[in-house]
Amino acid sequence: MSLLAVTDLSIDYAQLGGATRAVTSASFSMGTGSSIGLVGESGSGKTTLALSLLGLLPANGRVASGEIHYADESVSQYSETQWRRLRWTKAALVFQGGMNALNPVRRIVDQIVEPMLVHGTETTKQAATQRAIELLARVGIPASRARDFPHEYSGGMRQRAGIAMALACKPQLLIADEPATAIDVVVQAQIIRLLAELRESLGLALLIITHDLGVVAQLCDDVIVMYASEIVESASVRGIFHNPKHPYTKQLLESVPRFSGMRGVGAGISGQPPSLTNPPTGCRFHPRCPSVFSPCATEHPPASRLADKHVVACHLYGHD
Amino acid sequence: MTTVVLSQPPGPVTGEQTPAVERGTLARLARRRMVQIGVGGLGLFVVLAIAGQLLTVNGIATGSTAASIFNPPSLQHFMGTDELGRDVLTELSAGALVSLIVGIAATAIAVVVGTLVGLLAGFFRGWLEVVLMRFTDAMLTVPSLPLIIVLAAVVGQGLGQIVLVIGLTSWAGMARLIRSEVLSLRERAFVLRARSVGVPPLRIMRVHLLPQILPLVIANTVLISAAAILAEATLSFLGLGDITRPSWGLMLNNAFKSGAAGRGAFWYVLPPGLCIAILVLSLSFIGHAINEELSPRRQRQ
Amino acid sequence: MTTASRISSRIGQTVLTLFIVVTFNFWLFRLLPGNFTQLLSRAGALDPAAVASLKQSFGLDKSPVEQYVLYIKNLVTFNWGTSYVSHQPVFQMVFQALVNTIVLITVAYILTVIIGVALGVFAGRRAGRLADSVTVTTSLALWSVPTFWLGLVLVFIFSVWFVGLPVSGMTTYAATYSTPFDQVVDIGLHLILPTITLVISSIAQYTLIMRNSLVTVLDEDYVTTARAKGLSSRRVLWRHAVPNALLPTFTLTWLNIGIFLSTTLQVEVVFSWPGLGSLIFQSVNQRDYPVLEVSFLTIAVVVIAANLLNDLLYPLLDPRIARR
Amino acid sequence: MVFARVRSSADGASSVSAVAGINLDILRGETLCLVGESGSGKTTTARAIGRLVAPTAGSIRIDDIDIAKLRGTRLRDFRRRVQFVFQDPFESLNPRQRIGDIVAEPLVVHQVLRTKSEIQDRVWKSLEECGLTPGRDYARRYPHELSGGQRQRVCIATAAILEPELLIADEPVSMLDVSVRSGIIRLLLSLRKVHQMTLLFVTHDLSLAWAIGDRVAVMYAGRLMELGSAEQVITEPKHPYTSALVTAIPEADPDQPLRPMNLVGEGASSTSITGCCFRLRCPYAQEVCATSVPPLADTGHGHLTACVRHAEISSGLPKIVMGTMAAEPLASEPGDSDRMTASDTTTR
Repeated sequence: MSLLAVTDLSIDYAQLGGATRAVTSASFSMGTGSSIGLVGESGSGKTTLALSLLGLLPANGRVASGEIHYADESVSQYSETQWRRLRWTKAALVFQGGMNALNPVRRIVDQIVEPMLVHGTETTKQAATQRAIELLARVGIPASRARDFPHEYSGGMRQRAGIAMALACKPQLLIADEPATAIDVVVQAQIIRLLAELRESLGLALLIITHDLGVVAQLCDDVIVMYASEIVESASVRGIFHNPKHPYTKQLLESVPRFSGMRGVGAGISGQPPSLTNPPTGCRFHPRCPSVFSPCATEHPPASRLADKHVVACHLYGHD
Repeated sequence: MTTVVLSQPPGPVTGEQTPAVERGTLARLARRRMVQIGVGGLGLFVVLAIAGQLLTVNGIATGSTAASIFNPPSLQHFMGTDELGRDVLTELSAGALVSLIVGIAATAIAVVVGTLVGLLAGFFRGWLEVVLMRFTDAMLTVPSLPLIIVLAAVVGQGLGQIVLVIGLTSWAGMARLIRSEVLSLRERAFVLRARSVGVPPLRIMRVHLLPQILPLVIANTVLISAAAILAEATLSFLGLGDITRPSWGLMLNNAFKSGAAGRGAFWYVLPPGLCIAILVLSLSFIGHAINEELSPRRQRQ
Repeated sequence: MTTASRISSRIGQTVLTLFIVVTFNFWLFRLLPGNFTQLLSRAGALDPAAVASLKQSFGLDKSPVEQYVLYIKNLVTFNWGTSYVSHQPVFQMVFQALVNTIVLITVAYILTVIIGVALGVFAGRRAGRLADSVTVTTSLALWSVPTFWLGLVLVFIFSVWFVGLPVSGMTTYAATYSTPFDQVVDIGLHLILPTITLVISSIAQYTLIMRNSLVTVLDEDYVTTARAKGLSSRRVLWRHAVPNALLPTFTLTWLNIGIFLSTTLQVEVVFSWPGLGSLIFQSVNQRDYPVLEVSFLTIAVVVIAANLLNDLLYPLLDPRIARR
Repeated sequence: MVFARVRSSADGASSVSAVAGINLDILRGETLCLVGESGSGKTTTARAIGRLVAPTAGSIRIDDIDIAKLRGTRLRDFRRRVQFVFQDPFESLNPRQRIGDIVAEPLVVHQVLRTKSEIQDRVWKSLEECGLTPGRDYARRYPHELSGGQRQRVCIATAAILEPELLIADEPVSMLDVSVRSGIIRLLLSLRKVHQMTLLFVTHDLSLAWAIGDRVAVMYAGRLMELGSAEQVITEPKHPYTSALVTAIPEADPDQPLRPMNLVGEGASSTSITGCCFRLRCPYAQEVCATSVPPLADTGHGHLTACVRHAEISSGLPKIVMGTMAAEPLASEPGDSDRMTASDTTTR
C-alpha cells in the first residue's frame, strides 16, 4: 500500500487570458519511508504540485483532472474540513529557506504547539510545549531559544524550526520545498544531513522539491524530473545520474559543475525555458533539444517504461 | 522611524515600489473603470468652469428683495437662489473655476518643491539630507489644516496667497516619498551598473532616476491636487478664503452663516458640497488607479 | 540599536521637531500684518499702561534673541498672556477648549479605528471580489466628502426633517440640571451628530490601510504555513494574518491624530462645539493672536506627543523591533 | 604579471569593517575566483576593486596607482579598464531603456564612438557576440521582454563593449535557472579569451570555482583564508574552513556518500573576535588561535593560508575523492572551442 499516490494530475491557473496548465498529467507514488526528489527549474510546476498535495492551491488554481490518494483514500472530493484534518497529520510542509514560513509576531514554541492542539495530537498545553521543546532539541535548537521570536534566529535555525514544526503531528510524509535554497553552503549541508538523519530515525517519507541536483543525489532514492509542467523522466537516483535518458536530464546533469568530474563547464542548454501560457507544440523540450527529429515538433511523446522504475517521455525511446 | 504619509488621501502610496511602467500602462489605465469615471468627472467640471465664464448672463447680484432670496429651483433659476438672491448655478460654475485654479496652481508648487527636496535629499546624502529631512518631518508632523489656517491668517486671503499657503504646506509627503524612492533606486543594480560603467551623476539623475520616479510623482500629483481642492474649500468655508471670488467653500460659508440649512434651502446647501465631493473623488479615483497600476503586486501578476 | 539608544534618539528627534515648530511659531507671529503694538492697541480698550506692560511681557523692547528667550521662558512657565478679545488668561481658555475637544474625539476616534479596521478586514479577505471593490470605492467617496459639508447636511437633516437631536453646542442653552447625570445625558445627546460626522469622515483611511495591509499579509508564506498546518480559516485569519496586518494600522492611529484633529476642527465649527477648533476659528476671525498662537501650538504639541508615543509603544507590539 | 594589488591591514579590527586582512594580487589574464558565504565580504572586496565603494583602510593599486586617488579623466579611464557584471539580471537593467541604449551607454559616456551609425553597428555586433542574435532585433526590445539569461547576456555585452582589462563578475549566475547557467559562464570565459581580459569571478559555489578558476581565493568574515591554484585549494585545502566548504557542497553524484560535517554554527560577524575570526566554529581551534590574527602564510608554490596550525592539521583535514582528471574534454558542440578543461585553463 502506498503512502501517497498521484495519478494523472493536472492543475490549472485561471488567468486573464484563459487558463494556464501548471502541472500536466503527473503520476507517481511514494511508499512509507521512501524519498523522492522532484527536480525542475523555476516555473516547471513543482511547487504547484507540492501545494496541491495538501489542498493549498491559491484561489485561482484548481485541480483540472486526476487523483491524489493518501493510503488508498482519494482526496478529490474532500471538503475543506477534511483537508484540514489531513494537513500536518498525514503530510507536513517545509518551506523554502524557512525565512518567511514563521509568523514574525508569534514565539517559535507557540507556533510549533499550535498544530498539536488544533489536531488534538496533544491534549494539554503543557504536554504540547514539552513535545515542542523536544522537537526543537531534536533539530539542534536548545530549549533556551524556544521562546524566541523568528527574527532572533539565524537563517539556518529558522529552517530547523520549520522542520521541527513540520514534525509536530508525527506526519509520515514531509514535503520540503527547496529546503536548502537561499541559505549558505555550510548551513545547507547541515540541513541536508538533518533531513537524512530524521528520515532514517523516524521512518519519514521525504518529497524533496528542488532545482539542486546535488541535494537530490544525496537525499533521495528516486528522482522525478519536470520540464514545463510535465514529468519528462523518472527513475531511481542512480538511474538518473548514471544513465539519464531524456535529453533534458542529460544536459541538465552536464551543466552542473562538480568536483568528481573534470574541470570546466558543460555546454548548458541553449535557448530559454518555455512559457506555460504558450507552450511549444509536441514535445515541450523540442526547441532546445539537440536530438530533435521529425515527430518532436508535432507529436506529444508518450511515456515509455525502460526499466523497472525508469520511465521517460521522449520520442527517442519506445518506438521500436 | 516609522513614517506614514500624512495630509494626503489614504492610498497604497509607498516609497518601496518599483514602478516599471511599461508600454501599455496608459492603455491599461484607460481601461480601468475608476479612471474612466474620474476623467469623466474632471471633464464635467472643466466644462462647467468654462461655461460659467461664457454664460454669466444671469449675473451674480440681482438685488436682494425678499421675493428673490432663497428661491427654490425654477425655470428661471435652475438651482434656485441664495440669501442675496444670486443664481446658485452661476455661482457653482464660477466656483468650479476657483477650485480648478487652486487645485492646479497649489499642486504645481507642492510637486515642484516636494520633488526637488526629495531628489536632492535622496541623491546627495550628508548634511543637506539631514537638514532637508528634519524640516520635512516637522512639516509632516504639524497638522495641516490648523497650519494652513494660521498661515492664511498671517499672509492674507487673496487667491494668490491661498495658492501659496496650500502649495507650501502640501509638499512634505511628496518629498518624503520621492526621497525614499530615490534612496532605494540609487542602490538598485541598474544604477550601480551605470555608475560602474562610468556614467556621470547628472546623467544618472536624468536618465536613470527621473524616469523611474515619474509615475510616482504623477500618482501623487493627482492625489495632492485632490487634497488641495479640499483644503481650499475648507479654508473658504471657514471664511479664510478669497471672499471676492465665489467659490464652493464660500457658498457654503454663506449658506452656513445665513442659516440656509435651517430654512430648508437644500438647493443651496447640497450642490456646492456635492461638487467638491465629486471633483475630489474623481481625482482620488484616478490617483488610486495609478497607484494600483504601479503596485508591486500587480507587477508580479 | 539598543532599546535605550533608540528611545533617546526618538526623544531627541521629538525635541528637535518641537524646537522647529516653536521657532516657526515665534517667527510667524512676528510677521503679522501691521505693527505688533498697533495690533495690540487695536485689539480693544487698552490703556497705555496696559500696552506698555504687554509690550514688556512680550519683550518687544528687546533684541530678537532676547525676545526669543523670553518667548520660550513664557511658554514653559504657562505665562501665555491674555486674550485681546475676552481679556481672559489664554491658558485658561485653551485648557478648557482642550478638555472639550478631548471629550469629543475620544469616543469618535475609538469608533473610527474599530469600524475602519473591521471594514478593512472585511474587504481585505475578499480582495478582488465585489464586496471589496464596493468597500474601497465607498471609502474613497467618504474621504472625498468635505467634512464641514457633511456636518452641514446633518444639521440640515436634523433641524428640518428630524427635529429632535441637538445640532449645536455642547449643552442645551441656559439649561439647569437637577442631577449631574442629567448633564451627562445632555452632553451625550449633543455628542451624537458631531461623532457621526467625525466617524464617517475619518473611517476611510483605516479601512484602506487595513485592507491593503491584510492583502499583503495574506500572501505571505507564514499564512500558507498556517493553512498547511490544518488550522481553520478563521484561526488563520485572526491569529496569524490580522495581528500582522494590524501593525501598520496601529502606527497610523497615532500618526493620523493630526489629520483627525484637522477634521475635528471643522466639525467643531459646524456644530459650535466649544473646543480647540472653535477657538482657533474664533481667534482667527477676531484676530485674537495670542489665543490663536497658543491654540495652534497646543495642537502641534499634542500631535508631536502622539508621534513619540507611537514610536515608544510600537515595539511592544512588533517583536522585530522590540529586541536587538 | 600583477594587474592589481589589494592590501588592507589584518589588524584593522578597531573599526567595524566588512573587509580586513586582504592581501591579494590579481594577475593579468587570469581567472581568479573569490569564494565565500554571504557576509564573507567577497562582494565588498570586488566592489572596492572596481571603486564602487571606497576602502576605509588599505589600498587597491592598479599600475602602482592607488585607485582611491583617481579623479576626473583618470577615473574615467579607470572605469573603461574595469567593468562589472552584477548578480541580479532582473535589476541590473533600467526598465525604461531599450536594450540598444543600455549597451550603447558606455560608448556614449566615454565618447568612444561618435556617430550614431558607428555606435549602432558596434552595439549590434556586441549583442551578437554575446549570443543575442540578431542584435538588431534585441536592440529594439525592452528588458522586460527578455528572460533572465538573456538579460545577463545584455549586462555582459554592456560590460564587454569597452573591452576592459579587468572584468568583475559578481555571482553572475546565481539567480539564473540551472539550464542557462553554463551558457553564461561559457560566454564570460570565451570573452575573456577573445579580448584577453582578466576575470575576477565572485561566487559562493566552490564547485563552480573549481570548474573555471585558475586561482581560488577563499574569504571568511571579511578576511582572506586561503589562496592558491584551484587544484591546490580544492584538492589539498590547508585551512579548516576551506575544507569544510569543500565538504559541504552536495555533490551531484549518488555514489558519493554524505560527507561528515564537523563545522558548527553558521555565518559570522566576526570583527569583534580576537585572534582568528574562524576559531569559534573551528574543530581544530586551540588557545594559540585566540592570541593573534593569523597571517597569510605561504605553504609553498604560491599556496597561501591564514591558519597558524596548518602544518599540523592540513594532512588530517577531510578531503573529497576527486574524479579522474580526464585529459580530454566532454564532447564539444561543433565550433565550440571555449570549453575550459584542466589542460587549457592556465593562460599565465
